[in-house]
Amino acid sequence: MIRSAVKSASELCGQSDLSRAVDEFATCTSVELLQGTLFEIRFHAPRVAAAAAPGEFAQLLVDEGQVPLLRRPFSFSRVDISEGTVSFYLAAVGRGSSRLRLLHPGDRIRVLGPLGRGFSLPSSPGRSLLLAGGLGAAPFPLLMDQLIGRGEEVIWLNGSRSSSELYPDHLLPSGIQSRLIRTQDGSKGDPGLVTEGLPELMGVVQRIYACGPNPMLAAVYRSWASEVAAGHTAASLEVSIEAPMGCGFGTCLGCAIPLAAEGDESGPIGLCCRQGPVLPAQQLNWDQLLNQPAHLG
Amino acid sequence: MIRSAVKSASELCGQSDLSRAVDEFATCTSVELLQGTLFEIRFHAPRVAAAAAPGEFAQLLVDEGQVPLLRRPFSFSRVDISEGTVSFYLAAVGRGSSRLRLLHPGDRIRVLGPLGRGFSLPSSPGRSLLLAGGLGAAPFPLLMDQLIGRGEEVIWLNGSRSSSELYPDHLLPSGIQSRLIRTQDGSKGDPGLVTEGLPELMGVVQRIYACGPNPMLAAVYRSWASEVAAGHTAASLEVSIEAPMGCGFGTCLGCAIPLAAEGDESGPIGLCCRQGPVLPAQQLNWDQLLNQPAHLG
Amino acid sequence: MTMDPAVSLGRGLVLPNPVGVASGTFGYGFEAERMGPIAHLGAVYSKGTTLLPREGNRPPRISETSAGMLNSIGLQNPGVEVVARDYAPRWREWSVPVVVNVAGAGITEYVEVCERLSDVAGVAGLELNISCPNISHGMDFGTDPKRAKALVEAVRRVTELPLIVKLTPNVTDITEVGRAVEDGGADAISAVNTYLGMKISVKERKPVLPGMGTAGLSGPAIKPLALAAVAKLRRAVELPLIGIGGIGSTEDALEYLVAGADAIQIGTANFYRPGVSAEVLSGLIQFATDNSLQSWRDLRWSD
Amino acid sequence: MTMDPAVSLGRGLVLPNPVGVASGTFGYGFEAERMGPIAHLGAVYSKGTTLLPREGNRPPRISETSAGMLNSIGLQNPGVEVVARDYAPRWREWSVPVVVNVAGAGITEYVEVCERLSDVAGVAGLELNISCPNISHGMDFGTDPKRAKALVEAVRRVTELPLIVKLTPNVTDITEVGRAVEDGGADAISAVNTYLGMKISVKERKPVLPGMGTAGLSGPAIKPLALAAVAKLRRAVELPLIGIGGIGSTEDALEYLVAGADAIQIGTANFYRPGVSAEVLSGLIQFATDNSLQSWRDLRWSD
Ligand SMILES: Cc1cc2nc3c(=O)[nH]c(=O)nc-3n(C[C@H](O)[C@H](O)[C@H](O)COP(=O)(O)OP(=O)(O)OC[C@H]3O[C@@H](n4cnc5c(N)ncnc54)[C@H](O)[C@@H]3O)c2cc1C
Ligand SMILES: Cc1cc2nc3c(=O)[nH]c(=O)nc-3n(C[C@H](O)[C@H](O)[C@H](O)COP(=O)(O)OP(=O)(O)OC[C@H]3O[C@@H](n4cnc5c(N)ncnc54)[C@H](O)[C@@H]3O)c2cc1C
Ligand SMILES: Cc1cc2nc3c(=O)[nH]c(=O)nc-3n(C[C@H](O)[C@H](O)[C@H](O)COP(=O)(O)O)c2cc1C
Ligand SMILES: Cc1cc2nc3c(=O)[nH]c(=O)nc-3n(C[C@H](O)[C@H](O)[C@H](O)COP(=O)(O)O)c2cc1C
Ligand code: FES
Ligand code: FES
Repeated sequence: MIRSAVKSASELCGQSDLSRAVDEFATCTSVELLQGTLFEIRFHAPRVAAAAAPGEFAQLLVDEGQVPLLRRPFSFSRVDISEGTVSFYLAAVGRGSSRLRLLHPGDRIRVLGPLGRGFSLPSSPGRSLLLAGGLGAAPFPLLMDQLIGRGEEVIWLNGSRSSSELYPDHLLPSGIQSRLIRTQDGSKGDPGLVTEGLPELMGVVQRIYACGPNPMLAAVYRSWASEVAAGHTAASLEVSIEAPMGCGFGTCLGCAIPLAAEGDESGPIGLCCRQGPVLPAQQLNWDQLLNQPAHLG
Repeated sequence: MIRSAVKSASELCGQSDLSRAVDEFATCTSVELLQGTLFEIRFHAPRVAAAAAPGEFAQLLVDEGQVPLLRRPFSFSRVDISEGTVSFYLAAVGRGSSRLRLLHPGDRIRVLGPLGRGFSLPSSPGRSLLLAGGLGAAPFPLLMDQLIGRGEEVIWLNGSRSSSELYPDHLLPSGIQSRLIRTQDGSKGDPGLVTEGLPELMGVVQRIYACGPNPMLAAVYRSWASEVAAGHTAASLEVSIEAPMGCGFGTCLGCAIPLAAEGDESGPIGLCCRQGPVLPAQQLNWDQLLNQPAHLG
Repeated sequence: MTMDPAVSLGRGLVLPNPVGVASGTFGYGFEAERMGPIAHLGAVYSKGTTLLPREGNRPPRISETSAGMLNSIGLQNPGVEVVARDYAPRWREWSVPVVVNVAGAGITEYVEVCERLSDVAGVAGLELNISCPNISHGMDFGTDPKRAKALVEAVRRVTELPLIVKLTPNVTDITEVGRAVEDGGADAISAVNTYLGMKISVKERKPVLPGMGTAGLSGPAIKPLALAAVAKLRRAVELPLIGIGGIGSTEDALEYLVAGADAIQIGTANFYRPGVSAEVLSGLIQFATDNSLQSWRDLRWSD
Repeated sequence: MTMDPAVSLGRGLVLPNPVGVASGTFGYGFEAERMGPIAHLGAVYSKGTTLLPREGNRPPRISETSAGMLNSIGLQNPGVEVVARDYAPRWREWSVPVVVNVAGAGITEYVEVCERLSDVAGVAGLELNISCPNISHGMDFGTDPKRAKALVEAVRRVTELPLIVKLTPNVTDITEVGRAVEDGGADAISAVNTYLGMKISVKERKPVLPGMGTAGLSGPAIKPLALAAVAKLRRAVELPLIGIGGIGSTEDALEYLVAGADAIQIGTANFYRPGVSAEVLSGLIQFATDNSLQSWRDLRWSD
């Protein structure tokens, strides 16, 4: 595995601007419990809030360095610059997220951000499809906010296994053009996967943003790639992906992601925290991404 | 260090009755912040409360088994059987106690108790001197409660470095006969150490109960021993001592304390959690106790 | 569950289930017996027992670290005579097999202790602790494959009891010692004992624990290390393996079974969670049912 | 503080203070430089560097454990040429000394890498990583005193740069290797690298990390172990010692200084607390002032 590929990851995909990151000792201002284990947690972290852009993430220090040891990465979900707050949308799945759910207003933890590269915003308005599977909804409220603010038309396609895992309507910004709901068990919206009917939608938008489990993203990518190849769409596709993170700022080399040199060709190793978490879909090696174990813990 | 002494620790001093201990998943009902880092924390733990006796302790599981790893021992400070609550009086000194201070009503942790051997209660009423240095006040409110309930006359001698470390009056039960306060800096009560004027007091009581830092307890012991030798008092002296604890119930052998075979003679090793934490002062080897490092962490 | 949860450690020692409690973390079982039921246990491994009674080290003896604890108990125990005479008869009444953990300063002591326990009813097996870091020379056998083998051979000659050898992880290659004790005639291997560690009191500018300040590290902190040791041993020996180190949950126990352990021991977790062994056992059984296991071995990783 | 906080590691390498950042946890320093000031550091120890560029291991590469983390990065690095040509000139502008951590598959590679770096301005010293558990044979030198000595001798011949040798703790007796590299001509010893560990995915019934599943454990979990290793080394060698393992606070750093370290490196803590090194340094200086230290050595435990 010796190859002269390290520099080319950033040449290929660019890299995050670390100089904007601040490690802020933030105060929890609310924990809104939603369905099941889902919740939204908000922090007063004015310096982070002022710099945060859609698709970027923060590293939350749940414990002062013991258990859990590492920070936990979460995408900015909603940001209120005037109040100086950032909100994260998450599920209590493991030790870190479960501890976050038990925070009380007034409790303080360190929030490091913004980190990573976010979604690219259109230079001139058009129509965007925002496609989220399950928790993948997290980064989209902030993105919508900024898109709508720029006059973009937003189509919101939210899928999940069942209605209990959908992103709650009341947290969405106003001004969304159309909302499409899909649940696998049909408990809300149309039954089925988000990928159904996707080719048609792709034809009518300039931009597609997707976030969700890797298999979903891979399916979206394949569908998009064939539509592009067939000339049915010229939309761009950006995806937000996940990798286990040690640092979030490029020094641990732990968040390796397989990049594509050209199309699906195996390319260099990139870093999710610096080349991502948002990448143009064609820059990823999807076969290798899918080969990674689902269980990261 | 081979000697046939292991059994004799319990022969010499008796041992705790483990069958009363319950590991109760207790709900925090209040955290009352007092001066400085001091606080009283209360839990709803009706089964523990029903069994708790003065001088006995509970092992609090601050984290579900990671950091801090071990439970933390605290003496029952106040108990309300009808409400099913136990209260602990403590200072946020290290990781465990600091985490406890951050608990909120409704939070749940495991409380294992009662453990250890407590104070002996008089069979017929008389006069008791309760002597506490600093945090050593913790076990006394419960003891007073029971003594006063049995018609005992209680003299409360509370010393500390400064007034900010004294046990708060409002948490004491009513019915205390006399209250004596000593602070080293003279910020409240008489200036000086609790040991000053002690010989006179010892002459007028049947029982002395003491809890506080080892050097203080040793000074009390020496003073008492010479008064007893001189025939100036026939009062008993029981002290509550501390040792780092792995389990609290006799299996880790971590809480070794030096016992005296006869007087100050070196005796077998005892276990603080089973022969103590309360022992008749003459059963301890005070020279060795004082030789132990103050810093246990 | 249709599957039989029992585990055979060889020479007739069959544990009702894989969940045991580790030496030095459960005394001789009598404290736990007073506090609650213990009949669910797969095995009790007793406190390390020597020929003569030992008072152990002077305090302090324990110190907490990040997700771990250091201990330097120094093998406080009442001596083999008390164990054989007073304790074993009580164990006879139990359904739980009791394995006596044996320590010694040299081959002679090990042999004498094992011999004394050999025909004692109530003693289901012996676990040779060749790895106690808290007495001088306590690790000599555990770090030297040749001496380890000689010790096992010597003990083997005087007892028909199932012989488990408990290895120290403080070696360059644990599989060398593992193979040596297998060759020497051990029936099973338990791995691992504690890791050599130290805690310093900055205030006093010296170690917290007495003597040279070194002590044995146990608890969740060591789990990844112990798991790697068990996985390595699994590839090196045929003997049944008992995995030990930082087990505090069903998930932890399952990790060891996947890594190649046949049974496990819970140590430090007994201190902070006295109910842990019952929880782990019922968790394992639930897992076996949910996953329709035919045997614990189904779990094993085979790359 | 009247005391001079500087620390000499031999052969003219004087660090402005004892607080360095460990190899593999600070890249080549450029990320941290973007995020905040780094001028306070006593030294930067670079990511392990090999002759040719290495892409490292396939993901996943890290996994969290109790108070620790496992990594299996596989020495991803751009190769010595890029380091010498592109990075060193940038380091020349820094006041912080940069020590390049060197790895290799055999003596030849180590020698070539060291030779290439020898006259490069901006490189203050070399740290031989003879202990990386994540590439095949990465530990051969570190576990064999003879080979370790031969390696140091070979490198010594081609460079006048200060030579630090970084030891692995995965050995029966770390002092043997310590003495061997001292004999071989090392100027200082850093101890320790990561501990061999494993994490298992029960769901997948195999290790979380690829290959044989073993990886290097770092973080607070290993502090007691690493501290014991440093204390042992202190009694065995005369060389300056750099203590590494689980340092995340001033108190941790002080523990190492008491145990006998001359300097320290902060590793994993840089990930979760990017500001940690500045805090530890100011904590140390405060401590020195409060305790009227004349030298860091005043702290040393001498039993
Ligand atoms: C850039 C980025 C943005 C993310 N944004 C969100 C978000 O907005 N909302 C949300 O709910 N989740 C998000 N995730 C996933 C989230 O980080 C994990 O769910 C979380 O770290 C789990 O931590 P835990 O302690 O609860 O789980 P555990 O399973 O206990 O975690 C163990 C270890 O695995 C890592 N890990 C576990 N799951 C994941 C995962 N899916 N991705 C990466 N690392 C993981 C943890 O960080 C930790 O190091 C994001 C992940 C990344 C990389
Ligand atoms: C029987 C008994 C009863 C006690 N009752 C009280 C009480 O009512 N109120 C109160 O404030 N304190 C009491 N203590 C002391 C209390 O247990 C310690 O202050 C507490 O454990 C400190 O934990 P920490 O995590 O805050 O400190 P840390 O310093 O982080 O603790 C590190 C380790 O050292 C042990 N330790 C530290 N200080 C002590 C100590 N003084 N005694 C024993 N172990 C210690 C801890 O248990 C832990 O294992 C009692 C101790 C014992 C043995
Ligand atoms: C306080 C204590 C005492 C111990 N005593 C012994 C002993 O006497 N004999 C022995 O073989 N192992 C002894 N051990 C080691 C444990 O049996 C076990 O191997 C080790 O603690 C690792 O498991 P754990 O991480 O689950 O605790 C002791 C461990 C502790 C914590
Ligand atoms: C992600 C990661 C990568 C590492 N890479 C190297 C390396 O390239 N060379 C090296 O000598 N040590 C490497 N190490 C080991 C550290 O330098 C250090 O010795 C070890 O992590 C223990 O210190 P800590 O507990 O403070 O992290 C690495 C450690 C980590 C966590
Ligand atoms: S998370 Fe550390 S390099 Fe990306
Ligand atoms: S605390 Fe474990 S024996 Fe006393």
